Amino acid sequence: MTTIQILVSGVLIGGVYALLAVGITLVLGVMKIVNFAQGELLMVGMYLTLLLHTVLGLHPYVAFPIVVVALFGLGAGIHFGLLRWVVDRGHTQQIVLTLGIGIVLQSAALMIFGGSFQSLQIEPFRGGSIVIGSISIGTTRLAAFVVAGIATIALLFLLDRTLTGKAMRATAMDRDAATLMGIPVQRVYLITMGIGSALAGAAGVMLMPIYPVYPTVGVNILLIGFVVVVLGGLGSVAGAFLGGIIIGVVEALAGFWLGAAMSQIVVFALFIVILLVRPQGILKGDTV
Amino acid sequence: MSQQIVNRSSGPIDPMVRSRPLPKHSLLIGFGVVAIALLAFVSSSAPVFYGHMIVMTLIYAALATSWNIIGGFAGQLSLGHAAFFGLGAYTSSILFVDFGISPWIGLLIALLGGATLGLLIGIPTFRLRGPYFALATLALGIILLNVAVHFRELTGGHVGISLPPTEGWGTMTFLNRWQYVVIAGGYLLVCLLISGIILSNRFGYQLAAVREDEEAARALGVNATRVKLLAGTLSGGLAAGIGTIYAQYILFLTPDSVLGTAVSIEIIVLAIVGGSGKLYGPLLGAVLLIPAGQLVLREFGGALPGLHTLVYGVIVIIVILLFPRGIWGMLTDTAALINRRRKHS
Amino acid sequence: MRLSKHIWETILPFLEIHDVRVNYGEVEALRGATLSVNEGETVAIVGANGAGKTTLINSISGLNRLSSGSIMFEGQPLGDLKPHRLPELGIVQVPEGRRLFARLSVDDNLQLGAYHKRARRDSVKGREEIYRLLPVLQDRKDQLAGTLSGGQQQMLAIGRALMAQPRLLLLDEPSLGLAPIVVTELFSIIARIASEGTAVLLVEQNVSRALALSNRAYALQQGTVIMEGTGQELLNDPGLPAAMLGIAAAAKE
Amino acid sequence: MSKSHFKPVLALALMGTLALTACASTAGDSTSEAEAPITIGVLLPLTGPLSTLGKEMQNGYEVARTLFNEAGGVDGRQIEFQVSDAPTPEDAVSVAGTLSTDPDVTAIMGSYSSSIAIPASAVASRNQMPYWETGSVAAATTDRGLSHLYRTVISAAMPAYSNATQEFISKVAAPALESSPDELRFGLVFEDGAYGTSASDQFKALAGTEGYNLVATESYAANTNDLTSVIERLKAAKIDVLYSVPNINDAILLTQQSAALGFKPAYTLGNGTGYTSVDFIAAVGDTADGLVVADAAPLNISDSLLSADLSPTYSEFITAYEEQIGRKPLTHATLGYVGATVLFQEVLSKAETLDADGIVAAAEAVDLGPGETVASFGVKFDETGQNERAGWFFMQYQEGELVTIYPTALASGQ
Repeated sequence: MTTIQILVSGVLIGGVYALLAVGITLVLGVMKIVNFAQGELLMVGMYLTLLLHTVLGLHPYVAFPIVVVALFGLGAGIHFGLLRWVVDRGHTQQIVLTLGIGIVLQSAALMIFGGSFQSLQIEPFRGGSIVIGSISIGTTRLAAFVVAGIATIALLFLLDRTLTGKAMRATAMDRDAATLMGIPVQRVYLITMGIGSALAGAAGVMLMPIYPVYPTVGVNILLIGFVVVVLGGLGSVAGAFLGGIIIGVVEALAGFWLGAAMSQIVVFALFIVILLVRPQGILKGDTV
Repeated sequence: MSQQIVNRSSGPIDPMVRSRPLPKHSLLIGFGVVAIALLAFVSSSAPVFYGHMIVMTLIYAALATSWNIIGGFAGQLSLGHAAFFGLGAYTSSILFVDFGISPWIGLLIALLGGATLGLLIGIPTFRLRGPYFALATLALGIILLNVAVHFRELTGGHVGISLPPTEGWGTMTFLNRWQYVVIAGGYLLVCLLISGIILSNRFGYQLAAVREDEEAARALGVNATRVKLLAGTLSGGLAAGIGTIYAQYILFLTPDSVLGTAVSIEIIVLAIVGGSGKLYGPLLGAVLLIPAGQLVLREFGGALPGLHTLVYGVIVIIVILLFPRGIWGMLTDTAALINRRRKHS
Repeated sequence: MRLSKHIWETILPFLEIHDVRVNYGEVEALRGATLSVNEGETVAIVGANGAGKTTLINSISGLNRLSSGSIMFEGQPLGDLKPHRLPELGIVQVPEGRRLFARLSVDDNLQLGAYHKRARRDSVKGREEIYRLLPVLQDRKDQLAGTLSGGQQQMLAIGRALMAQPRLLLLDEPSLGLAPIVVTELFSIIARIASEGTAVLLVEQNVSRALALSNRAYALQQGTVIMEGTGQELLNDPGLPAAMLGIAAAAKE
Repeated sequence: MSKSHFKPVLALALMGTLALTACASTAGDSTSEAEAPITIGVLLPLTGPLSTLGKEMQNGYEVARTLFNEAGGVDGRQIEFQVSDAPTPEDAVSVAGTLSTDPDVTAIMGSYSSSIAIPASAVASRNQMPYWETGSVAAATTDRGLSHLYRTVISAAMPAYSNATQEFISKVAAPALESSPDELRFGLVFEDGAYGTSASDQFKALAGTEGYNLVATESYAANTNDLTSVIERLKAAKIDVLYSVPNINDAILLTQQSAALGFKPAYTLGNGTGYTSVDFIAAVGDTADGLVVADAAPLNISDSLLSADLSPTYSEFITAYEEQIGRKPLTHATLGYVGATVLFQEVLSKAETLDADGIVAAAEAVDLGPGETVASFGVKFDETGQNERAGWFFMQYQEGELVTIYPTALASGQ
């Protein structure tokens, strides 16, 4: 029974990882940029949720659309002002630029909100859990998982069924050919970065009732996000979702069997093994 | 043989290979020694803050210069360079504290350890390209950090290792700072010399060829894997050595302070801002950013927390956008432009 | 100086390329090429490997930046436009090596061909027409483009470009790597497109076929135009094989 | 082109020269008039992950300074702070170096975290600058026998620390569970940082000597975002008493997830830091009720339990703190206040000279009995500079507020 509980918890936390990883993989797949600022975008999403609650009294799930739209704008703005100039450059410059953006967002958060841990109490959900037999499912975590699933399906639908989505995939596959067909590549990038950022915002909203926010909260989650992205196959949206759940479960099981201290080592060692043995990931990067 | 072919090829490496005469290594040594002497004098009489600033600048300059061999010359974005730095710091400190082995011997063992780690990490990871390599090295750095945290009997875990403040040249521990300036400055000079020698040799051209286009380099007969492994070994060894000097200076080690991802990122930022791939780029980056960071932290740290990292981040963004070849690259470009103008007029 | 559009069209050629230079680093790929294409005309560009043909065609579609010179389309300098705006004007390129969106279906590839606003309106009807013109695609409409045979891929690449309703179609080495029987079919399709009034600028290694198809032709060598005339004139010119065999000369550079 | 090899060297030399001129302009004006203020260097982590409690401690310092200055200062001389941020060990070395060689600085106070205190105090001692530690509890801080280091707060290595825990368990916890310590199943959970490991080591040692049945020992990284596996392991071990040593965010996570997963040991004994922070209380609210927390200063005690001579009194301190900060002090603010007040009243005011030797002599002479500080413990330094009278206290969350329950003499509740 305990193992099932561990599995359930792993799957649920995996949903949050998935939500972050889907955004990373989308940007990576379409723009070929490893976005090291994705964790900070999640952090911004968390603070924004907190702010909307403390200032306007909005329930985080009510604030969801506001945060998502705001983060879309932030991501698009980051592309328009900064990333646009480096899409043609090597990945070193891109990575360092996104690192710089991350440092700026982190410092700004520290200056505005201070370094303390702030959490959000929402009465209907706090400590609330659904108990089935001896299995307990945290409602906030369940909500996060459901949102992650819906967001992934919505994104897959967008990529597969709409002209904008097809243009994103076409740009991912062959940027020059896309240009020759009249696809405005920079606008596609802008939208991609906006969606990637909005997904980080969504993850932030869903995480806020689970976990306290502080300026460097994104760093650790981002690293796990990278593991998930590589596991799922760079650029594969469905792979990122699946990878998120796998990593969530692996982390939980390793934590239970070997102790929490070892679970990080296990996760990152697994990461190296995947990189070396199957760098294309479990699903080849063909969704984007 | 391959060097000639590379020389004749028309890729972007061409101007760089052609325009560089053999570095005057003796000049570098001469001026380096004078500069170190001057800095040592300054640090012995200046307030501690400035002495500390000089030592930290030299340490980070050496670290970024060592990263440059693999990250700049060979173009392999290593995001886990703190692994070598930390390995060196822990190796000599554990040998010193637990076995009483002098840090000087510890330094040599650290060099060997770092070089070995560079080789061992390189063998599997150099097969990976672009962002994959960057992510793999990032993960390796995190694994080493977690190992240091986990194996507490050896490393003290997060509690860290506190080194005995026994003064003297034999223990590489001093009350004053000028000795550290001499040691770290001398080490930096060695790093620069090795880098300079690499750049002016066939090895340097081969690294440049691998950086610009690995497939093409292989086609031209460059053994890319071997070249990268050698660069990784040298880079790792040099980074580990500076770890020992750092440990003997700060006298206190924690996993986060020497193995943290933040350390790796700082190294890259210094090199990229200064100009990665250029001999003096990382040094320039350290000279500009480390004192700037320390000054902002001192002036505003208590009142405006976050300002010093904000300044850092903004500088990184501006340099990447405006001077993609780093500040050193921008300066040499400008100098070349002025020269050309002067010739024309 | 302001003349009506009609007058521009009557005095100025449809596409005019004037003294264009393009550099890759320190290498000059085009060194002052001048040529033109009239409305509805089929023009071939022939030359050795490395003569600058692909560079020229990529310069028209905006993928290469000019070091100097100008490219005008109906009196409008193309250098001012973002490359993705060209299909709107009616200039569409079929790039060398097809460059299909391999992991999208045939139908999706066609749909993306009609991305710009004007074409998007007629997208559904356009696809029906393409399927009629290239029936081989009809049966494979839901297949991934990457799984098609070389010839089918080339047909799809042309079909995708036609979806944008081009007035000037740029074709870069369309017959490369195709079986002779497919090449024949391909050239008949190109001829059909040209006959319907679309201007075609064709870069080809298959010199005889290309020249036979064209109204006019240019021979490029080391980035400059060395010969110009009707397709037949060039075919009969004894200097042509030398131009085509200019490989040694080009490589010496 | 070969000339370019000079440039960095010249740049370095230039930097050195700049530094030289800069120092020439800063050194020089050290006046020592009777009315001139006394400068104390404050070295705390005010940014980064340690900043929450670093700031809490700074609050305590500021209140102590305000009250002391209002009361007339040191013979009319006011106390001034030179606040320096030291978020990392590296910065601690830099800041400690600067402060300890600044001729205007009389002594350094700090530093809450052991990872800051250890390197900073080493540098200060090398420069013969008195270092007044008010927050770090790690044994290593005073173990090194540094010449100029004094620690007002308890060391985890002191017998008093373990004895208090042992006594609390046998006299309060076990009776409450209607059992005896050797029949109970103990579990230990801690964050693997410097704080968590050193505190848990002490508990393990105690468990060894007392023969506690320690059935589960779990550690985790403080920045974790899921503790399910840890909680499930503890659950599986069927423990009665949980000894828990978390940081702040993981204290929140542990409490919330334990509730969600239905893990509720009969008795939870938390160790300081995480459980006594404002953030923790704000996050978990009344979920924490019943939780017992051990820390280095008691909270919410009454004036009558302390020495009648104590000035300012406990309630005066609370009032001043509420006025200045806007809420009640927590343990780290209290510890900061106590440390600073002892330095001001007992050392600076009584020292014959305000140089290092005078301060060391005055510090060696401090002799405050129980009840003579607002944290109730006395102050007397042993040869390593450790306050051998520092105490260890147990409090319980009752209706969202921490109430001291042990030592029973101080108990204001239960």
